[in-house]
Amino acid sequence: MAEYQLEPINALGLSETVDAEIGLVRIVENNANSLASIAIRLGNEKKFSSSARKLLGFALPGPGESASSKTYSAFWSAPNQWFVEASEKSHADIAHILKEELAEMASVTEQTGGWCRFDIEGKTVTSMLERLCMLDMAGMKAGAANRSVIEHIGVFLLCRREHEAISVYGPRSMADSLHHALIAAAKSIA
Amino acid sequence: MIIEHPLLGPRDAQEFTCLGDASLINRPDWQEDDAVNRFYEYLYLRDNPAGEHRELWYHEQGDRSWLVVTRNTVTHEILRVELAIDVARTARSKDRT
Amino acid sequence: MSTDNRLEGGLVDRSSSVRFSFDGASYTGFKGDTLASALLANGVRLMGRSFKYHRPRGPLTAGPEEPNALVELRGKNRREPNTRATTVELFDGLEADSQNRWPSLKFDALAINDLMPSLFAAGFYYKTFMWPKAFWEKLYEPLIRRAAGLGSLSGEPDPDVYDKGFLHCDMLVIGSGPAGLAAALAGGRAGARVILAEEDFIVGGRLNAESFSVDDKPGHEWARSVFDELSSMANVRILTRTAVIGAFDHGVYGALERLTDHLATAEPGKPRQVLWRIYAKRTVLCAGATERPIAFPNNDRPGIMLSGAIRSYVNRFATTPGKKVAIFTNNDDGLRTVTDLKAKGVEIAAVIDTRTDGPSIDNVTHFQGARVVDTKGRYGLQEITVEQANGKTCRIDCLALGVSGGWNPNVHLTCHQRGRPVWDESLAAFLPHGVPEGMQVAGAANGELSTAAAFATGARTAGEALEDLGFKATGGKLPQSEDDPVNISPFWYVEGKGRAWVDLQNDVTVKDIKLAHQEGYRSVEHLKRYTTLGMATDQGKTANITGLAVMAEATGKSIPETGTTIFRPPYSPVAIGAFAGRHRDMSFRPVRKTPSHKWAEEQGAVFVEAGQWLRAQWYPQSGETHWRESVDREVLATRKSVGICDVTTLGKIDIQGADATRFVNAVYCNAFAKLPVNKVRYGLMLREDGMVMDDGTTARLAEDHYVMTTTTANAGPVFRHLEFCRQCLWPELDVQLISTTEAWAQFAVAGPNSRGLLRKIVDRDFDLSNDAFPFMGCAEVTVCGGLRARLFRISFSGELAYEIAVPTRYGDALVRALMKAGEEFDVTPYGTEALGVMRIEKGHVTGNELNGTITALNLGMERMVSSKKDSIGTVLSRREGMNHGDALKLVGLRPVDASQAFAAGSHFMKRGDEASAANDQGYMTSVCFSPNLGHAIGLGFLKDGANRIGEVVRAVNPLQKQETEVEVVSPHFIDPEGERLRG
Amino acid sequence: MRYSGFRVIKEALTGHKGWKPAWREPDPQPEYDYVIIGGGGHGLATAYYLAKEFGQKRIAVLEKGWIGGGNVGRNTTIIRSNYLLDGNEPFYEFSLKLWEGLEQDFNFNAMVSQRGIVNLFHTDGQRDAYVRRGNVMLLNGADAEYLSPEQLKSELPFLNFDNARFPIKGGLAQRRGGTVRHDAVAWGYARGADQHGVDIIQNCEVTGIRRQDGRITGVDTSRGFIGAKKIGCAVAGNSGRLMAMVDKRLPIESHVLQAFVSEGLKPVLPNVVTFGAGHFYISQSDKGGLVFGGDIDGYNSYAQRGNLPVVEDVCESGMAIMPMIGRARLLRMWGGVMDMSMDGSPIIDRTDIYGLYFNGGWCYGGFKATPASGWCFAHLLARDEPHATATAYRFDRFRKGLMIDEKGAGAQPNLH
Repeated sequence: MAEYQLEPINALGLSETVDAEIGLVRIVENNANSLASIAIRLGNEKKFSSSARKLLGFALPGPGESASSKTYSAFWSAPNQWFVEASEKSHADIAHILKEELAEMASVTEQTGGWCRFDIEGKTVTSMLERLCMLDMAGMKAGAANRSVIEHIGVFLLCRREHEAISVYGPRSMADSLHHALIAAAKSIA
Repeated sequence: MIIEHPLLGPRDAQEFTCLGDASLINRPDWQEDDAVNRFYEYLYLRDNPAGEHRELWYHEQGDRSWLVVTRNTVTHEILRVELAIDVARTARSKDRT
Repeated sequence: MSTDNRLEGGLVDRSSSVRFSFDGASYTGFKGDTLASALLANGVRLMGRSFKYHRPRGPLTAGPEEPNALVELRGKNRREPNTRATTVELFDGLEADSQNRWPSLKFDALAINDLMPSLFAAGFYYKTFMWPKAFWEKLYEPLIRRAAGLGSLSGEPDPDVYDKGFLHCDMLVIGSGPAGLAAALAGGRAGARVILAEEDFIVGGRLNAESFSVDDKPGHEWARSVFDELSSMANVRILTRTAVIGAFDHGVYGALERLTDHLATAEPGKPRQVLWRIYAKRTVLCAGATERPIAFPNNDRPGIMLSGAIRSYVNRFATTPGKKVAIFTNNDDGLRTVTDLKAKGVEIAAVIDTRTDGPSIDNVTHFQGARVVDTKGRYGLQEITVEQANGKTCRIDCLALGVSGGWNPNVHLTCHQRGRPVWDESLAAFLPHGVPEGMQVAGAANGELSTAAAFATGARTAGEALEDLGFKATGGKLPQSEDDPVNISPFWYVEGKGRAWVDLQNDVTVKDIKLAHQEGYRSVEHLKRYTTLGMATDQGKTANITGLAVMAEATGKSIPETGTTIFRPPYSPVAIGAFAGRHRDMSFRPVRKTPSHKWAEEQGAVFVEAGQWLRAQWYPQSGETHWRESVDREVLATRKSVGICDVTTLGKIDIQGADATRFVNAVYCNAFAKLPVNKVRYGLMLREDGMVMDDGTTARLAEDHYVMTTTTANAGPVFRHLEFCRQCLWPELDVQLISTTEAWAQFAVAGPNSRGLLRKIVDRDFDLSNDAFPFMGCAEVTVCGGLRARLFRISFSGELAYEIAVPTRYGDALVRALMKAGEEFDVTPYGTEALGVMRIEKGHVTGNELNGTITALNLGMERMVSSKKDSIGTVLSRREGMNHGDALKLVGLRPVDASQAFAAGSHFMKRGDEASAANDQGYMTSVCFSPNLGHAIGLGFLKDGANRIGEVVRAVNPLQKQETEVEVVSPHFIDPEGERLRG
Repeated sequence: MRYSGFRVIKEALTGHKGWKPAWREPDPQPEYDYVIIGGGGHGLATAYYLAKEFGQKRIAVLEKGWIGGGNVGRNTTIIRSNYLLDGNEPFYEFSLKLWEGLEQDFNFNAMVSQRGIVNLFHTDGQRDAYVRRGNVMLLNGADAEYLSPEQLKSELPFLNFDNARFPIKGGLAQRRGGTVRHDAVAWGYARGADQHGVDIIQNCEVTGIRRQDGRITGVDTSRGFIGAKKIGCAVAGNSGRLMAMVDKRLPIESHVLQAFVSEGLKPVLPNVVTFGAGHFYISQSDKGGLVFGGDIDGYNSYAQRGNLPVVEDVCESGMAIMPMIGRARLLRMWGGVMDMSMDGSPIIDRTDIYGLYFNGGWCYGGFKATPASGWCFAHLLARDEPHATATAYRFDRFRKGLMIDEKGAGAQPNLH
C-alpha cells in the first residue's frame, strides 16, 4: 500500500457529477469512460482492420461516424485515426489494452485525461445546439460523430439519438467554459 | 465560405486555416547546388492569380486534414477539393519517375 | 392640428392599448402599432432633425428605409440611438426621445445652419478650416464633431446578451410578401427544409398595407391563413422579426432575429437578439420594392411622405398623417393612395400627377402635367404650391402629402457579392443582375410589381429551385389578385428656387449634386463620397436612384451610363453586440485551466493569462505585501530545497510510427537520429525561412515513439506545422501525430531535494539514482502505488529537476501528494514569475526572445543547425543577411551599480554615444530581479554580443525615462557549467 | 483656384457659380516622361511630388476606374508612425511629418486629425515588446508615451477595466497619430498634381506593358498606346496582376481586409484605440461613425468583400474591450484588396526591367504611408536612387535574408 493514494477528480473539478436540468434539456457530465486514440501504421491497413474488428466487436466506422459494441465504442476522428471509448471501471488502462492487441499495426495514445464529456438529452437538444455549433444539428442522424467548434472550443459531437441525445467532448482544460456555454444556451431557449 | 471536404462533405470554412499556394507541397531538394535560390523561390514567390488558385487549407477544427482547394480568387467559387496527402503522394511518385 | 388621426379598421389590436412616451410626453397607442404610427395617430408629425441643417422632420416611410424619424429608444444603459420609429414595435412603457437637437426638438440651436445653407454646400469643409494650422484640432474639428453625429450612446456597457445560431436549409425564402409566401408554400408542400425570414413582426409584406383582396379575402387575411398552414409544417421554419442582413459566399446568409426588442424587459439570461448564420442550398429573394420620392423644393417637411407609406399607415395601422392629404405622383400606384384614403373617409386635398396622360379620378381636385414647387409649414406641412400644366401656380392647404416617384426593387442582397443591377426602362428602375450563386429573385424585388405576378414568380422560382434540389414541386392553383400594369413616366425632381432634398437624412440636395458635377466629382463613387449621398443610416434606400438620375441629367448621359451604386452588407444596421454574441467580457474566449487550478485557488494563488490558459503566477503567503516578496521566496526556496510548478500548459505532441525518428530529425534543425530510447533532447525548430519557430524537449519513449514538447503559445501552430510536414511534404513516411497536451498533468519538481521528494511518490521499483536515471533521462513509471506516469529528468530552472506526468484527472491529487510528501523538505509551490526568474538566471530563452525574427545564430546555437541532413529551415538560414559579422547575439546583462534596475524593451547604446536609432546596439528582451544574485539581471540581443562580454553599455529606455549602465555577461548567470542539474 | 474660407463665403453669396473642376479630364498624350499606373493615394501622391518637389514634367497618372476608388477610399483612415523595426520607423515617421503639413501644402482640407492612437497591451510580454517599440520610436525622433492602467482609466474610462478576459495592463500612445478623411487625400493630391500639370486620366486601364531591348517603351491601355520613358507601378492590391504582364512573380499575395462603420453617433471616442488581445482597432469619424476593423480574412482574394467569421471576430474583440458599443449599429462593411507581402513590409524599388519601377506590398500600412510612399517613389523615379528612409524596401531582401518582419510571422502573408 503506497503512502499516497491518488483519487481522480471530475473535469469540472468536483468529486460528484454535475447534472443540470434546464427547460426541456438535461446536461450531465460523464466521467465514466476511458479514451484512447488509435491510428493505423502505414501499410498495415488490412491487418489492422481485421484485428480491430475482432477486438472491438465492430468494423471501425467511416468518416463522420461512430459505432459500438457492448464493451467498446469508437468514432472516426481523422483519416486512419479513431477514438475508442470503454468503461473506465473495466478499461482504466485502455491504451495499454489496445496496444497489446494492435501493436505494430497501430499507434495507440492515451486520451482519457484529455477530454471532458457532457451528455445532453431532451426535446430541445437541437434548438439548444443550433445556438452553439455550425454543424447541421437538425439534420444529424444517430451515430454521426463530428469534430467542430462551440464558442471557440474545439469539440466532438456524437449523436446518440436523433434530435434527442447528443454527447459533446471538449478539451478537459476548457470544461468550465464549455459547460458554461452549454448552460447558457439551454437557458436561452428554455 | 463552405468547403466541400472530400471525406466529410460541406463544412464551414471557419473550421479551416488557410495557408496559401499549394505549390508549398513541392519543396525543393536541399542538396541542389543552388538550393538557397530554389528555396527562396519556393517560399517567397508564390502564385497569386486573379482567378483559379490552388491553395492549401487545414481542417484545424475538424479532422486535421490538409486539403488542396482549387478556388477562384475573384468569385470565391470553389471548383475542386482534394486531400493534400493524395496530391503530395502523386507529386512525389512523379518526382521519382 | 388634429390630435387624433386614428381611423377605423387596420391590423392594430384595439383591445390592447399601450402607453408610451416621446420626449417626455405620454401617449397611447395599440398593440400592433409602430412608434411612428402611434405618434401619427396622436397627431405628432415632428419626430426628428436632419444631420446637417437640423431641419425639422417627420417620417417619410413606414418601414426600414426610414431616413428621418430616428429616435433614441429606451433609457440609461439600454439607450439605442438612431432607432427608426417606423420599425419600432410599440410596447407598454416604451420611452423614446428625439435626437440631434439641443435644447429641444422644437427649438434646436443648430437649426441656425439652416439659415446659411449656401455656406454648407457639398464639400465646403474640404476648402476651408485650414488656417491657422493648429486650429483644426483645437477649434474647428471639435465644433464639427459636436454638431455632427446623430444620437448618442449611453457610454455604459450594453447590459443585454446576444446569441448566435446556425441553421441549415434546402431553401431560404427572404421576405414574406406575396412572392415569399408563394415560394415558402411551394417549398413546404414539396417537403423541403424551408426557412422563411421576415423582417416585420407579421408576415404578409405589402399585403398588410394594401387594400387588395386575394382569392376574395382581404390580403392580410390570406397571408394569415398561409402563415397558419406553414406553421403547421415541421419542415418549415418561420422567422419573423428577422432581417436577412447579408449574402455571403456559397449560400451563407446572415440574419438578425429580434427576440425581445418588442418587450419592455427581457428575462435575465434570455438574448435580446440572435445573429443566425443560415446555410441555404437555394435562396429565393422576395424582398419586395421600396418606393422612391420625387425631389422638389422644401420636400422635407413633416407630413410629406411616400405615397405607399401613407397606405401602410391607413390600411395597416389605421392612422392618417393628417386629415387632409394631397398626392404627388408620376405613376398609377400613387393614385391607389387616393382610393384608400377616400375609403377611410380622409379628405383628399388634391392629386398632382406629373403625367398629362395619367388616368383621371373623379370627385377630386386633379392636376395633370403638374408639379409641386414649394411647401410651407416649418414643423409640419400646412400648404403646398402647385405649378399646373399651363404654368400657373396655386396654393393648396393640406396636412400631408403623399409622394410617389415609382418603386425600386429591393436588390440589396443581390449586390452583396458585387453583382451589379441593370437598368430597366419600362419600370424606370434597376433590376437584379449577377446575383449570388444559389440565389434567385422573385416578385417585386425582380420587378414583378403586381400582386398576381408576385404570386406567380414566387411559386415558379421556388419550383425551379426545388426541382434542382431533387424535390417534386406540387404546383397547385395560384391565388388570384390584382394584376395592374405599371404605368410610370420617370420624373425625378422639380427645378426651383428652394432646396430640393434627395438624401433627407444627410441633407443632400439637388443643388449639391449639381455642384459635385460642376467640380468634377462625377462618378457615382465620387458623388457619394463628396456629397455624402446615401451614406446615412438608411444607406440611401430612398435616395440613391434619384441622386443618380440628377447626376445623369447633369452629365447629359443616361442613368445606366452614369453608373449604379451597389449595396453592401448589412441590409439594415445591426447592433455590434449581436455580431459579438456571447463572446464578450469574461466569455470573450474560453478559459483553459490547469489540472492544479482548483488546488492553486485554495492556496490563494494569483493567476495570469498565458494565451487562453490561466496559470498560477505566484502564491502569496500571509504577511507578503508585494509580489516580489512572494516570487523571491519561491525562487530561493526552490533553489535551496525543492519547488513544484504546474507545467501542463506546454504543448505535448505524441509522435509514433516506423519513420518517427526520420520525422523528428527533419522537423528539428539539430540532430535527433541517434537519440537513444529513454532519453530526452533539447530541440530547436526552425521555420522554413530559417528563423526559430519554437523550442522544447523531445523524449524518445520507444524505438518508434516520441513525445515532443512545445512552448505554451506555440502548441497549436507547431502541431499544424507538423501535420503539414507529414501530409504535404513527406507523405511516404509512416508517422502518426496526435496532441496529448490535455491528456497529461505535468509538474516540474525542481531543486536539490527533488529526488528525495520523488522517491516518496514514484513507486519503489524504479531506481531514481543519478546513475540509473541521469540528466536527460525519461521513463514510463508508476506512482503512488501503480498509477502509470511519465518521468523526465529535465530542468528549466537549472536545478536538479524532474517533470512528472500523470493522466490529467489525477493531476489535482498528484500536486496534493507532492505537497504532502514534500513537507519534510519545506516544499514550495512556485508560479510563472518564479519560473521566469529561474529561467533568466539560467539563460533559457522563451517567447520574449523567440519573437519570430531570431535565428539560431542570434541565440548562439548556430552549431546546432546540422548541415548534414535535410531539415526545415536549414537551407534558408544560410542566407547572407542572416549571417553577417555583427549579428545580434544573446547575452546576459547586469547593472554596473547593483542597486540599479532596468527594463525589458530598453535599447543598448555604447558609452558616450548619443541615444539614437543610428547608434542602436540591440535591445533587452527579459529582465528580472535575481534574489540569488541580489540585483537585476537581463537577457538581450546585442550586436556581436558574444565578443563583447565584459563591456559596459547603456540600457536606455527613454519611454520610461530610465537609463542604466550594464555589463555584458554570459547569459548563464547561475551554475554555468550545469553541475546542479546533473547532480 | 485656391481654396479658402474667404472663397467659400464669396461663392456662397454668388450661388457657387465660380467653382471649377477639382482636376481636368484630359485626353492622354502620345508620350510622357513618367507614366504612373494607379490613380490611388500612392500613385497620385507620386505624381504630385514628382512635379512639385522633383521638378519633373510630362507626367500622367493612369487609372482604370475612378481615382481614389481603391484602398485609399476603403480603409480605416488611421495615420501613425509606431513601428518597431529600423527599416520601417524612419519611413513612417517621415510620412507622419508630411501628413502634418499636407493640407497647407496641397490646399485641400483632408481633416488630418492628430487625436492620438493608443495601443493597449494585456500581458507582460506584450508590455516588453511595446516598451521596445516605444523606445525605437523615440530614438527615431517620433513621439511615444507609456500609459499605465490608471492613466488609461482616466483617459478612456469606457474601456473594459473590470470584467475583461484579458485585463488591460497599459498602453503605448502616440499623440501625433490620428485619422485623416481618406477620400480627401486622393482628391487633394489629384487636385494638387493637376495644378502642377499632371494629366490624370481616368477610365484608362493598362492592358500591357511594352518592352524593347530590355527596357520599357510604354503601356497599352483601354485608351490606346501611351509611350513612357519611365513607368511607376502603384496599384497595391493588384500588383500581382499588373506585374504578371511582364512575367514577374512577386513576394506578395492579394488578400481581403474588411472594414466597418457604425451609424453616426455623438462624440464618444476621442482617439484611435487598438486591442492587444484580439483583432480590433477603432476610431470615430468627424461625421460620428465608429470606424473599425480587424484582421484580413486570411485567404487570397480579389473580391473586395469578405465573410461573416471575420466580421464576428472583429465585433467580439470590440465588445471584449469596449462593451459600450454593443448597442451601436454596424451600418456598412466593405473589403479592400491588400498587397500582403512575405514579411509584412512594402517594396519601393526598381525592377530588373529598365525603366519599370514598383511600389506595393503595403499590407495594412498603405494609407498612413501615402505621403512618404509618394515622395520616396518620386525620389526613386526622378533620381534612380532610393530615398534615405526607404532604402530597406528592396525586392532582394528576401533572397538575402534581410526581411523587415514587424510581427515576426515569417513568410506567411496572412499572418502579417
